[in-house]
Amino acid sequence: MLIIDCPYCGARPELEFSYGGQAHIARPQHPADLCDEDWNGYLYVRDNPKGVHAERWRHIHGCARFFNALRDTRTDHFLATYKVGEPAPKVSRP
Amino acid sequence: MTSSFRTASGGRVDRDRPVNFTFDGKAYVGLHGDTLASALLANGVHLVGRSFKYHRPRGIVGSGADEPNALVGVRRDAARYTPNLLATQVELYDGLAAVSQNRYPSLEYDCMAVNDTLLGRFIPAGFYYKTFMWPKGAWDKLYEPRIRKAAGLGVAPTAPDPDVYTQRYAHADILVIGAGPAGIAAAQQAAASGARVILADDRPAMGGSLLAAADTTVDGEDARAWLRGSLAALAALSNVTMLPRTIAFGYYPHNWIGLAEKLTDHLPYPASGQPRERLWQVRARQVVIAAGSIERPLVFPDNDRPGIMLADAARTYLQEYGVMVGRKAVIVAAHDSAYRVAHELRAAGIEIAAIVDIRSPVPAAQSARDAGLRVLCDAKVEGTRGRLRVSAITITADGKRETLACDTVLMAGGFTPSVHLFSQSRGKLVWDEAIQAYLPGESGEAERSAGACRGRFALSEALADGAEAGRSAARDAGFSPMDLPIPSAQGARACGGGGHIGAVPTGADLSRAKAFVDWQNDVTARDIALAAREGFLSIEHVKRYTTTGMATDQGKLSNINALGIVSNVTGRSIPEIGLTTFRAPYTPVTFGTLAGKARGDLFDPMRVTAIHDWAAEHGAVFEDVGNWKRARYFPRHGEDMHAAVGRECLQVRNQVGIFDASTLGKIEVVGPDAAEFMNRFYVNAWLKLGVGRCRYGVLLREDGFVLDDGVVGRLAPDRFHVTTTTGGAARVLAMMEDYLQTEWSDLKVWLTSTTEQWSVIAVQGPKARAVLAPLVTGIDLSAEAFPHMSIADAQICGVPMRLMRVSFTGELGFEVNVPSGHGRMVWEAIWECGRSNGMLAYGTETMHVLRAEKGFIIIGQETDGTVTPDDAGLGWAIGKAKPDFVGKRSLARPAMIAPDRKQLVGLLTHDAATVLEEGAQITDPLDPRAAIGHVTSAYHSVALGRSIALALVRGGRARMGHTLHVPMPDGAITAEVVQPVFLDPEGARIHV
Amino acid sequence: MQRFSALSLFRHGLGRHQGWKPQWRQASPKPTYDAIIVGGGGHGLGAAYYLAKVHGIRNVAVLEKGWIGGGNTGRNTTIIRSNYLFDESARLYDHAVKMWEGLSKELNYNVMFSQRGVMMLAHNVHDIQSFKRHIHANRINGVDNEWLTPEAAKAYCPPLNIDPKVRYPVLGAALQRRGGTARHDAVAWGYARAADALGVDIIENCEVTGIRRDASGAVSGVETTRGLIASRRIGVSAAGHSSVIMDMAGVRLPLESYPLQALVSEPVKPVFPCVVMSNTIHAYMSQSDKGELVIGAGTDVYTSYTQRGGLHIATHTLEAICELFPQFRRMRMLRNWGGIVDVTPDRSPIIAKTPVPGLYINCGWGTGGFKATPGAAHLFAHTIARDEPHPINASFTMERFRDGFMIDEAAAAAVAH
Amino acid sequence: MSDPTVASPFLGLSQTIRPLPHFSRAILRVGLKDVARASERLDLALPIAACTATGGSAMGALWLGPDEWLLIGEAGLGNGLDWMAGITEKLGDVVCSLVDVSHRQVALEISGERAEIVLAYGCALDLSITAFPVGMCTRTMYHKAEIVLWRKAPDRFHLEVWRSFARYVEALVRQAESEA
Repeated sequence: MLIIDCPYCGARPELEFSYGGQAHIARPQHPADLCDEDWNGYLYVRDNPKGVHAERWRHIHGCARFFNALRDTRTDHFLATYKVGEPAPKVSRP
Repeated sequence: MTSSFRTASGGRVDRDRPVNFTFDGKAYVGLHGDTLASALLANGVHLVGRSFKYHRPRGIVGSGADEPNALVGVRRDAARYTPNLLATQVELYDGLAAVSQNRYPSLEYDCMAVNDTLLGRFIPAGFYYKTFMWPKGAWDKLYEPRIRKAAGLGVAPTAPDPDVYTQRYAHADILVIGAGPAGIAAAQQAAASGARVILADDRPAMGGSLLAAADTTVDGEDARAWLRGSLAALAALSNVTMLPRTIAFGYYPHNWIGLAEKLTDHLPYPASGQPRERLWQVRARQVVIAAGSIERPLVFPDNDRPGIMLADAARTYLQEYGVMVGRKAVIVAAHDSAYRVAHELRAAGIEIAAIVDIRSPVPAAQSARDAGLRVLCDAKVEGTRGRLRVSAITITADGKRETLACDTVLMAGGFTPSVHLFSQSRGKLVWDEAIQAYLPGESGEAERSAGACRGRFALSEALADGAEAGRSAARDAGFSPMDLPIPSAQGARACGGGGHIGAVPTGADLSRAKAFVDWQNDVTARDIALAAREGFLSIEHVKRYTTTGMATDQGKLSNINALGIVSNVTGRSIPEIGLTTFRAPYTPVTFGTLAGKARGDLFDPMRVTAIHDWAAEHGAVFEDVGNWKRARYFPRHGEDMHAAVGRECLQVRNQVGIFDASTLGKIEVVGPDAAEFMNRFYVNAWLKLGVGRCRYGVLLREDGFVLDDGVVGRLAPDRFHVTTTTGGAARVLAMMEDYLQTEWSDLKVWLTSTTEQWSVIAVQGPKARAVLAPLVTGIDLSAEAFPHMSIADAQICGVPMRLMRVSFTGELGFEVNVPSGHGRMVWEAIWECGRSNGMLAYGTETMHVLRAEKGFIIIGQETDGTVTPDDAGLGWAIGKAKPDFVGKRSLARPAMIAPDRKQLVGLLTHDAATVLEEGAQITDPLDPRAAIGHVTSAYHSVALGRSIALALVRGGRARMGHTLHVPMPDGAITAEVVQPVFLDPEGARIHV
Repeated sequence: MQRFSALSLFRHGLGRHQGWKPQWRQASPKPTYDAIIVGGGGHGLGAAYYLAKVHGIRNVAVLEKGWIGGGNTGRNTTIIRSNYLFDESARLYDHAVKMWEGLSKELNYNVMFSQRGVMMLAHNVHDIQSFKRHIHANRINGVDNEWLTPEAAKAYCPPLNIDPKVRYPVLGAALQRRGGTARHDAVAWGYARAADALGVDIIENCEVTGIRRDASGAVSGVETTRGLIASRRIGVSAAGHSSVIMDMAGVRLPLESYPLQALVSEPVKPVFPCVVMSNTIHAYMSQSDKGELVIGAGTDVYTSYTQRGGLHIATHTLEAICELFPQFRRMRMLRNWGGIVDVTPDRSPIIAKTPVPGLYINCGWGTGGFKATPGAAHLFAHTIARDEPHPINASFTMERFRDGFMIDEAAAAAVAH
Repeated sequence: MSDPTVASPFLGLSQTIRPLPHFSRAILRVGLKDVARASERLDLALPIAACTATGGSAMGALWLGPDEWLLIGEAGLGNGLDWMAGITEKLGDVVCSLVDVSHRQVALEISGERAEIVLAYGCALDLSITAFPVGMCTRTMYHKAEIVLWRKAPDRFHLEVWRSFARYVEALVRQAESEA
């Protein structure tokens, strides 16, 4: 059970959250203009790094807000959480 | 009555409280405070089991969680049988009935011992990989059943467990795991800082090694008295929770620790309903692991006979339980702890035939000799004798071979720090050359180890180390430690590191002898050598090939010796070989404890509507849809579903029916940009939908496949009442929020779930208006004033109503939304009013038939996550002028516009009486081997007097009028492809 | 290769087993290979074996960063079945089941394939519809799968609770009798031994740290912790680490890696005769030859490479197990562990060429890779050797996502209404 | 006094667990920049601090999210239409969403010295008075059901749950009470 620091509510157990996959993938403004390859990139292709991952969480059973997090997928330790719209904070990437 | 191996005094057993118990049906008497193991030993019983593979007689080896042999079944009653319990952990209670395992017919005479005597040399480690391959297919028919029968340990329980299990979440500033000297010292310091402390220990009595501390003082006080005082003081603190009988079994990410507390297994008569065990899930700011150490056995030929046990376990039995493990003992020593054991046992009256020390020189030997003990140094161990109990040990010392008669052989191999939990926490283990052990290194979580589990073996060291750990944990948890003095111990003999790892020196041929490394799994030194010979060099491969360390003790005794032997055979150092992974749980945890309260009706939330009880009272048969219970049909007088549904359908078509649609998801979409939001989200166009009007909405995933559907009503320019499917409600709302919060934060619109605000009562049928009209106020229900697909707020039975004129049946229909606290009242009022109009209640099955007659799809039945709107015949719903909506771009991908996609069609069997099977495949008569689609829905339609079906068929709309085959095991059924509307295609019945 | 048989076991027994030789050599990397397989699990070792056996490409290395079979091969619950819905999947998995049936003989290594039957439980009306659709589709595809009533399901698996009054009663089951289990470690070792005998180098403790490409963009070799190794053909079979390896060649995948947990009970005498799966309430169980109840748990919700997950995942699974089999409530969990499963958007695998010439990928098996081991290995070897897919894996490309040709078994089975 | 026509799904009461009467409730959603204006119009300070509640006897406002409040009115307001209309009127032209959820959820009170333990049986939050002080409120989980938990006094919690989950939660808290 991860303990996740919601930017609004503070540290809460994982069971109050839903996971939202990789962060900072903006939906294209004009999808019709994209070729199939680029649309495929938006829909399906993901970083899946072994290391620091910028990802989305939603405090669905709390304040219900989406937010972003940096988590090290080698340890599952969070390095930062931040609100939607904010840039990913700089962290020393171990 | 005193058992023959009980000392006259001493120990923490209650000599005034004898306890009757049986083992394998034979009656014995123990004392209150005994474990099953100590009580058996007090009665002179060592033989308690047969080994896994060779069925060799086995005795009690240890005194705690590390016991590999003494696995027993305990039966309270027919439904309360627990296999594979450790006799060393089973607390004695009056009437306890324990049985031995894995023997036939009895412990004394076990037929399967042939595996040892005759077959042993032909069934080495991994033998089963090399044989049983002929003839093909014989493995699971012929060989495997026999192997399975021989394997396994105890017998699984055969009846449902009537016991209950409970659970609790807890938060601690500091969790201290292990209440030995280090743990207690840590808890004292942590508690003094004001932090919330939980102190957990797996044994019924806290104190760890202090419980067996003889001739030792702490702070000038007898150690055991100091222990009692310290525990009492801790228990009196309001910020300390003491959890005896509680094992910390698993260390999960972010300092989340699983504890299992035993509540009733030690009681002769647990109160009815009293939980048997409790699962604690503790989130701790800081953790102090004070898990102690485990004594190492010694690997020598025939080291597994009953009566051969760990030396410190023998001392524990004496000091804690007043039990002498034998009359005459030989101690095989690789560590100075042997001498302490010898002195204490001899003082209790056990003859020490000799201390056989494999080391040389041994400084401790001289003082032992001075005290009159016989000590042989630089010794080799050649073997032992004795069938059901050891009777002698043969050794070689000073070049002289000697057989020493004895009834007990004690192994003092040194101590291995218990680093299991530390390793589970993903801390890094570091090999310590000086004390020959893996010790905790860099932490992976907010924890620290203290005491013997990090190599601080001596009592004074452990107390000081624990105190420091308690202080630093308090500091790191944000508290200010008090300057509590550190307890100091005197008199305890130092028991440092060192000892022996791997096989003990012997003159015997280890390729012939059985020198056990893993007692329970019957893995010998020669098995491990064989694995290395066959190229299994990684310790993980050795473990898996030989199964060493994979028994129920998870290698607590065996792992380190296995490492030593691999090191020896391969010439590589232990750190080079590495270490196998320590996996949770530390000791086995009951399934029921982990499952907790989630059982029976509480296994998963059972969501019920406000009308549920009415339906139940009226004989409804329910079905599960997600978490909801929905009334499926209302049988009368022993009707089957077919008959009930036929009757319900007919009544709706001819008169009127009432249906509980409350489970439909409902979302209120409110804000100035509500219409724009709907426009972006659904395939439909919404901007021009008038207030008071409804529209059928279709929603795609971004990959273009249909996700959900539902009727949407516009209540105001800035307010929509959106409905979803029952199962899709949460999914749709979550997806809406995702887009709104992360993509379209420019939109001023908010979403509120109103699923449970409203009870939804569907009134459907030609007489629906007549039924409702007398009950409603503030609205004109006429076709002109309130046409099909209208929505309005009004009142019914004096309570607010949101009325929708919609139909999923093809009949004149209304959906009455009322606040759910009034749901049943309004339902009953409509019911009363409807009965004179021939109304009956119908369930989901009838609803399915009625909508299929009209060709309305059901998400999840006609769609399956691979269906586009066009496939489902919903292309008309798409707002063609919209530049974008969720999923639109994906609809342009090559596969989505391929000409041979599966399309929704109707099927009419040539034999009108034949109802197709849902899920049946469809083939083209020209190519019967390739399926071109499947039946999604199929029913008998009473209204049409024949069967109907909906199907997804490749290129289906181009096959109208064609005959297709539906192949079944007993032959193909022929059917004609038709439009997927069977009744009233013009919709005349709806618009009345 | 020393022949394994009852007779050889007896002969070596007379010699106290001193005569056995290593089952595979501890190979050191050569400068160049005709093909390199990255990943020493069952799929990778198998691919190397079939490259040598079927395609005559024997100058092959399998590079494993740890010890062979230490990833998902050694961490899964060993369920084998092929009753998949879509034609493409059914062909793929049934290809594997047919190979399982002869694998012990093929490898001269007892992989203990036990066709005990795999029974999948239906708990609601939607499950029944879905399972019947599977059964009909399977029949046309020649894959065995049959419908059982609750009573027949209980007869097949006596511990099953079919009380209609429980929270999610068993309404029936789909049974594939040819399904079953196998001994996971033996699969890795058996392939390793057989491949080694054909000349394949199995190189453990050799982590790939880079993929070299030449001026044309084609692969030319790999950088490893044991030095540079040249090869014009590289097959990546790295399961949860596929994204990490492919990233080295600049190939991004539609893939995410999640923790998947499993657990076993203490061993008991035979009590559970088959494999039972319940997708609806998330429980998967069989009993191993050793007697342990082997239980598959779910994935955690987040991506991770830690090979562990949360306690709540295991407790959730045991809730379901205790409801389905209430007599096991007093049994005890002995070991709980995690693996890393790589999941594609349609939960079907990729066995294909990549945009990089000479680079091939076998990944995306999610929670179900073990069952496909011999089939996937065979097809992957074919794809590498011929530089084109076998007809059976022709649909399992990376490009199917771009074009929308999904093979979405999970979507087809799991949508509730 | 509760509205007798509003059905309660709960089955009983005990020393620690008491079903609460029917309340009028609404979910108010307002963007951050309009909160002050909404508070002023409502004559009720919508709490800005996360997970806090304000309000007297007439109406309580519980912070559920940065733009989401649960308004709880007095018990016994009948169908609550007037209550809703009153709030709507007060809010006037404030850009917001106000949705009636009076019947969506029902409430239990858990009180007494065992209250914390009864809740800790299924709620993973730290419920100690320092971590979860009086006046704190939040959505969270009780076993597998979402709830809103609001501490109204050191030994008194107000628990809101969606109506269809009411019996599930009630059965669990009663078991917790019997085993605590």
